[in-house]
Amino acid sequence: MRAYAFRRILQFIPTILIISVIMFVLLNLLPGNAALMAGDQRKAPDPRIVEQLKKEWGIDKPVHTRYFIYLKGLVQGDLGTSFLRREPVNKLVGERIWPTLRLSIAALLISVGIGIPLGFISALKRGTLLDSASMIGAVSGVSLPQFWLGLLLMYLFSVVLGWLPSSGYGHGKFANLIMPAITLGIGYTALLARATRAAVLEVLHKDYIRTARAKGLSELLVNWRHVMRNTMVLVLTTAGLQFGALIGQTVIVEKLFSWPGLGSLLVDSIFQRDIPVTQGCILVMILVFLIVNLVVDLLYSVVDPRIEY
Amino acid sequence: MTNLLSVENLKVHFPVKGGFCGCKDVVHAVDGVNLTLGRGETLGIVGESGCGKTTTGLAAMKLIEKTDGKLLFNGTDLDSLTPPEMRRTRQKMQMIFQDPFSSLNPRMTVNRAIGEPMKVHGMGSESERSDRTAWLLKKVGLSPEQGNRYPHEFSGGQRQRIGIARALALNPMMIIGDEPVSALDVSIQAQIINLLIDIQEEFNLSYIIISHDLAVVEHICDRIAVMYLGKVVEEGTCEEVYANPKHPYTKALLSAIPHPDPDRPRDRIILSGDVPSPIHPPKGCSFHPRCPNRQEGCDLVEPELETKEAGRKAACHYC
Amino acid sequence: SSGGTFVFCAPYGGDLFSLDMHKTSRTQDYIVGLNINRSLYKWDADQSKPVLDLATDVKVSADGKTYTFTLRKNVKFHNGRTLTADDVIWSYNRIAQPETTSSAASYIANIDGAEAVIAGKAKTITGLSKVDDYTVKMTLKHPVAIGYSLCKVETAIVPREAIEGKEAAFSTNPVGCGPFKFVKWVRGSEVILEKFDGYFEPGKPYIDKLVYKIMPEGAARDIAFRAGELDANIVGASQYPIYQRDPEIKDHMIEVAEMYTRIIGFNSEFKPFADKRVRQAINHAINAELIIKKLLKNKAVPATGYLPTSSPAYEKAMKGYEYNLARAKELMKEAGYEDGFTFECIATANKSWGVGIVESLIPFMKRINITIKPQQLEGAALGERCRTGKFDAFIWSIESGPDPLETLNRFRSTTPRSAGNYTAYANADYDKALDKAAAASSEAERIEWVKKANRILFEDAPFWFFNYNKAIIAYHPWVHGIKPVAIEMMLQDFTNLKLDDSSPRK
Amino acid sequence: MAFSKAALKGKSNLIIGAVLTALVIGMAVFAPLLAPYHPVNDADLMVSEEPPSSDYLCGTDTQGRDVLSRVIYGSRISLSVGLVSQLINTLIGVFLGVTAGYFGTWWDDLVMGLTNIMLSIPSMIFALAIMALLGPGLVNVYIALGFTNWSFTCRITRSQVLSAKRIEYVRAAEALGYGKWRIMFGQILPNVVGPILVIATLGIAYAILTEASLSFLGLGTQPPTPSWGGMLSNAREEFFTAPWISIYPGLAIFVTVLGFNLLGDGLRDLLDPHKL
Amino acid sequence: MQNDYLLEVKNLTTRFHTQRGVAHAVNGVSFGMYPGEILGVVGESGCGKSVTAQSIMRLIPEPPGRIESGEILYDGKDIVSLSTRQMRKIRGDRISMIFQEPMTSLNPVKTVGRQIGEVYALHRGVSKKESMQKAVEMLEKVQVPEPARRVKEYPHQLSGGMRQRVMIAMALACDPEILIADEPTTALDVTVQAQIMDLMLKLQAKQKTSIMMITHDLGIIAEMANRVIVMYAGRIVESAPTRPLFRETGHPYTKGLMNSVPVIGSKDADGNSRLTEITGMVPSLYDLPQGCSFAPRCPHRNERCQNELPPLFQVSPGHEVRCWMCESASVKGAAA
Ligand SMILES: Nc1ncnc2c1ncn2[C@@H]1O[C@H](COP(=O)(O)OP(=O)(O)OP(=O)(O)O)[C@@H](O)[C@H]1O
Ligand SMILES: Nc1ncnc2c1ncn2[C@@H]1O[C@H](COP(=O)(O)OP(=O)(O)OP(=O)(O)O)[C@@H](O)[C@H]1O
Ligand SMILES: [Mg+2]
Ligand SMILES: [Mg+2]
Ligand code: NI
Repeated sequence: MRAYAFRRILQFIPTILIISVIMFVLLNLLPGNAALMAGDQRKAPDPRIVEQLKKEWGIDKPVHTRYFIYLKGLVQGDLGTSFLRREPVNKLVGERIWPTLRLSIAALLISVGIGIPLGFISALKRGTLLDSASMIGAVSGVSLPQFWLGLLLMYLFSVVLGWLPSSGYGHGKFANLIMPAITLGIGYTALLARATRAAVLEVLHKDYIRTARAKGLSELLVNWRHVMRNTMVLVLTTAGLQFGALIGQTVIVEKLFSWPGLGSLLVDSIFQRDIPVTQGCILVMILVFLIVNLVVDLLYSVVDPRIEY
Repeated sequence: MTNLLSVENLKVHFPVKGGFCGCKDVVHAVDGVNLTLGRGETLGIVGESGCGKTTTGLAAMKLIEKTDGKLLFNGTDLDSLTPPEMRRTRQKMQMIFQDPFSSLNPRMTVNRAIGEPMKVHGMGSESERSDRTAWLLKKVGLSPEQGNRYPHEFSGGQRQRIGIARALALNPMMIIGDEPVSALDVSIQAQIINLLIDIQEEFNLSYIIISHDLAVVEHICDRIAVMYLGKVVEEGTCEEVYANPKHPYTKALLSAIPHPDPDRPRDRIILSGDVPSPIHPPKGCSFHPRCPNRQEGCDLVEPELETKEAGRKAACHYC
Repeated sequence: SSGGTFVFCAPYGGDLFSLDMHKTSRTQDYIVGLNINRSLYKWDADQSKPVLDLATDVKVSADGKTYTFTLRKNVKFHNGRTLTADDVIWSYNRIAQPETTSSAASYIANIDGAEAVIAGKAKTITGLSKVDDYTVKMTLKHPVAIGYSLCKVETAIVPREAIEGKEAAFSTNPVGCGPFKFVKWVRGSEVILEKFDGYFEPGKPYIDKLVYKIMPEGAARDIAFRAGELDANIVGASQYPIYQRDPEIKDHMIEVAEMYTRIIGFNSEFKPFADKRVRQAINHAINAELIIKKLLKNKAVPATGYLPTSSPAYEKAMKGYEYNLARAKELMKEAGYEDGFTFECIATANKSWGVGIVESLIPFMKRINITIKPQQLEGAALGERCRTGKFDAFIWSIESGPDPLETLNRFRSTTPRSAGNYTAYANADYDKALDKAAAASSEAERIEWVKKANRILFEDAPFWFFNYNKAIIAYHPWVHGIKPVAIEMMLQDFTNLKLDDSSPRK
Repeated sequence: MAFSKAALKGKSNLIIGAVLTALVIGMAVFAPLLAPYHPVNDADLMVSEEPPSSDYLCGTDTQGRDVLSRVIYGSRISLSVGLVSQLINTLIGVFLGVTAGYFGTWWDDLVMGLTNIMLSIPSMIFALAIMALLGPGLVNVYIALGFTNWSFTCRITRSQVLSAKRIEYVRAAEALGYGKWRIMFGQILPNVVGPILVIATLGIAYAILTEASLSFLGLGTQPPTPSWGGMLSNAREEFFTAPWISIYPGLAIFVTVLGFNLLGDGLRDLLDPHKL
Repeated sequence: MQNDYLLEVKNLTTRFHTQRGVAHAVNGVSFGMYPGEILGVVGESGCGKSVTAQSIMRLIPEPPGRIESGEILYDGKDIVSLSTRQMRKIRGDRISMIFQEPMTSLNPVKTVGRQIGEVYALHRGVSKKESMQKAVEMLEKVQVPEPARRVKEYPHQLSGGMRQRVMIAMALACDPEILIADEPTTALDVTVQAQIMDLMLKLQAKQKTSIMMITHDLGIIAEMANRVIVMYAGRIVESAPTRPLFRETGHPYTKGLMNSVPVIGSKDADGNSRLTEITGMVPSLYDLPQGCSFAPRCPHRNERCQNELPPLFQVSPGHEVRCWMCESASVKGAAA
């Protein structure tokens, strides 16, 4: 298994390389440039400064030259220097990654904590009102535009009830985490609930469940000992694949809740044409995604002995 | 007269994913099989699950890549044909599959399932084809009106009839049946076996019938080849092989069949262990780990399939 | 007793870039930097003009070209060192160095020898000299009111030892001589400042702690303000009427006409726009006041020309183009565009001067047979297209103060597109008026010439003159001392801010 | 096929989903007949931000346009975004998936490599980059959403084809002398459309939501064309003052996405005989 | 005859209420099992063998299935009316079951040791460790080589025959009185089938467990069963001790079945290999014919067969046949 993990990590390299080329080309094709964004556009741009900055950042050079410079840094683990913030991207991204991870993990925990039991219960009580209600509820969860939901939550919990701070990181206070995590996690919760329900229904049809009943196990024990684990194998597939999407969604949620994570940095830097930062954010997000998927795959072999690496 | 099909030293090895470093294991699914099928003859292939019966059949039809060996069909080397030529040759060699449920495309009506192959091969006009479809359906004991239905509306036995009609549609010379009756109920099985026997006479077909059921094979076949772990271990005419099996495996196999007669003395040879993995077949005679009369040298030297008596071949050092 | 914590917002487009005021050129950064740093002058919001800050006195020579500043003696940097004349000279020199790429370079370009440094031809500015530790002499090329330039936070005086050799660190860990010292910057989230005990104005600032929340999302800001998490908030158009109706807030709003002019620029190379009458017709055809009332909820002042009401060169007598459809049609007919034409207007997603405004023009333009097609772009893309002239028309909010001459210089025929003259406006009379203003010997004369230029610009109508922003800050009742800052409302100096005991953070 | 009462009940998803989507599609098709006003030209600043009344059933927006009419016309954009982008995704995904699954070998490796790369870039971010590159606009939204989200379809199609390939009728077709393309697209594809259809319906829902998110970031469709996402995000500042401007498009998105989700789920249940 | 049945099924009717209609899977089936006997149940696919077995275990999936009526008497109690809790006590302990598919009937994510031990721990209340010891012991009993190592393995690491042995070990762990074996060898190869049959016979001889052996293979019946029940379309059509069934076959369906199975060495001397076939198809359980269900395929049918369902006629002690043709013979039997 260790060899497998190592092999998979090695495979990250070509993936990251290809993505970095795609992204580099895409980003460099964007109209406008960071020099123009250095100041407020309400002021007249100073062409001298614009030219000076372009030279300083090397964006006057041809794309392939720039890419190789970038690649050289990348190989050494250096993501370059932010155009506008004039700081190493490593540092900028490094500061932002934890809030994003915190947010995603909180969202994940909420989803797992709510989605999986919900899916379980509705599968076991399938066909009942509870089942229909929870599934319609779950589908509704994915159907809500995120920022809309976020605003509704903010209004409810901050203005009307005054229970939670409306936005911001709040020095890592738990209260600040709640609403963004819910907003981010609700779609994922719904997804997990549905995936779990489907998986449980599938497992319930398996012959070995009948075997377990034939042994005289109570329903509770059947579910606990035999359904659960096998369900997890199936749920993990969905969970792993969709976690990547979750990381992508932080873009919206972080923006809305002024959350100092990678997502908001990414959006800002795209709009500001701060290519090194954009590139850095994307690569880090992808790396997180790849690692998460690797972990999920390794988890498979833990929950499912049939899979051996 | 030449043989209709001859298979020489057929080998099919499947790579199993070994992964990154490229070191791959192979499944020796078929490992050096020689077979001949005369015109109008029926050859049975029997053996336990996983011994390579299906693979032999598919490779003989060129439906999977073979690793080695030579296939002569009706005098032509199938390897020398271009893909379009090969597709044309397929008209003459047809297949009936084990599972009547999955071998028919659930989205095609019976008429289309039978008619489309003719269209693909450019046989006749639209109306000729539909006439022939109707005629074929009658031949296999279905009514032409049923042609507009979808496979799921038929029972297993009826579907197998449709499969047979489809194979007949192209006027083949040879039909390979891969466990054509195994999935059917006993009472239906008899119907299909009878149908196969009937159409063989009518259309002068050659059959290769693959089965794990020795009784079925005995009923339809002229000759029989017993396979074990990718190899033919015994070959001969049905009468002789059943009456007087030579290879210890054949003996065990025959004795293992439960007989529907409560008074028949039971003298089963119970083999120990399971069929070994075709990834790492045992050295020497592949049957030796389970062989009740294993002797010295069995685990070292691999026996050749050699003629033991006239028309009888077996691969065993001690028989 | 404690002075409490004041929580404010930094609302403009995401995280700060840098707290090194010489290197950044974003308002977002200035909002914070303003309270850390001090310059020679400061903007006096009440009088709407620059006044001395780090200097106690200035002597101007008769030709208006030599300024002699007497510095305060009790100014301490946050690192404890006392500010001297050397710091002033070093700071201005730093701004002038090309590597600094400071946007403030243009503010000091008028000092003798500064141009050479900016162009990289010299190392030090010859026009600056130290008389003694607390006296600086400055000679200028042209006699201008230098206060307008040197009151900006971009021209802050910074301690050399905190910067040299650690430029990068300085931008995230600034040292100034302002009322608040830097504590912490949580990237993307907030900046925390704290009262500087050594501040030169005794007893000030009153508050202990100053927090800026980085909150670009207007709706989120509104919620945070109502929830009491923000002590004050810049008010968006959609919130304005609500706040006006809210009995708790309505008396706690401060308004100012900011020195920003919202315009639609007509590309002079787009054929129909080459005709002055077409441009005037468009100005006549639009009921700007209605748009301001409905879309901006009256959170703007209708434009009566380019220079805003708070500008020293503003003419009260000037009236904007009257909403007069008949006149507009007449002009169109005269110009030969009776049947109209189609043009595309590029815009950002901004609520007050973006694509929404362009949308609202559709029915007005229809009436003079013009089809206007809004095209939404992002800021960077729009900036690029403006600079390269690839547009028919654009809508934007452009700085129009505080120095009216500098403001209007942007539209000289000699100013290239890439330097801000996006419509490529060219009028010899206009240039001449500005030349006269620059050469004027007295302030009054200067203003007269600027007014003239402004009138020419108005008459030529290279723009649709839309409005001047009305900036509003709403604050909670416990906050005292928010000022109407016309140059940019958010540039609030909190030296004099007080919180009373009803503040939840006191 | 094992059917049961529970299966019947499970179909309520499908039915509700189908009804909702049918309603939305009907709304899009008959927009000119249904909408009381023109969504763009009937702007009247004099009646801006009117609350719902008998004249304006859902009120008016800031520009003085009828919200109801804009929601009705907006269905055209939102639906077309969903349908067109998902069509592109499905075409790409299905073509690559079917060929990769059927041919295997190096082509499969290549396609899977590409798919994995696409999967590892969160599609929202890819779409964001493409939209920033192309600028806001309807066609660009089609492109950004249509070329970034096919990897899922591709993977599912491939795995479906891989398992379908093992079913004997494919072998049978080969034995009957069918050509490769005929087998791939004539024999296999019709049998795997089920899961693809499910993914496509869910993808439509996803695309509609993503368009709204892009609008939130100022990268959606071009005004003044009404799109739900655009209406919603434009009105977010009026969320408390004139809630009707954002509530109706929000509801419309919700209902449509819900409809497609339910439809997708229902189809999934319908096509899978073992989910009761 | 004195009733000393260990288990008696009386008039069992089980139906499935599905979308397509009501599947009459089991219709009034009655039979009994003596202690220590092997009762064979044969019939074609879908005739209700498994449903009968699952009804006894009360494992019918509900919904859609339901035991509509009948009694299953075990140990003086009616299983049908037991509480689920009481029923659970019986399952796996007193009555065990093994299934056709050894591949899918074992939980893939648990070691076989745990799965065998689980049932023992459950009914005997022993510790995990003891149950593992029991698992090793049981594996040894079913002749799995190296049981101590095997208990730690997962089902996928075992061959089909091995898995079926594990199933048997699991079923026998608590020394049940009754073992229901639902086609235990159908999925296996002939040589492995022979091994398993051999094993079951040996264990049965030792433990005296009653076995209900469900199969569609007459050969297995002939070799293993003491008594046989032949089912057709949800009904028992014939029941008899093994030898009389094969020698004095009563029901036309049983006869047809025996003739249609190819048997080695039964080819005619002149090489005519046609089999005697039963024409037609099994009737749909959703729409059973009014009279005898076999009537449509029966070569001897008459009008009465089509309209009236024949009862089971006793043709000789312990030999009952559901066919009008046996009506006359039954008088004799009834008198005896
Ligand atoms: N595509 C494949 N890839 C890898 N291994 C294969 C493949 N097809 C068959 N095998 C292996 O080759 C061996 C022979 O398989 P084959 O299907 O020919 O057996 P068989 O005799 O037909 O068995 P059965 O009676 O179960 O149908 C088996 O071990 C099987 O696992
Ligand atoms: N869950 C179910 N839902 C609906 N019908 C069912 C269900 N289970 C069984 N049946 C019906 O009951 C009938 C009897 O099934 P059963 O499984 O007892 O047959 P069997 O004799 O065991 O056949 P086989 O030899 O194929 O195992 C079948 O025709 C089937 O249609
Ligand atoms: Mg096979
Ligand atoms: Mg069964
Ligand atoms: Ni079914």
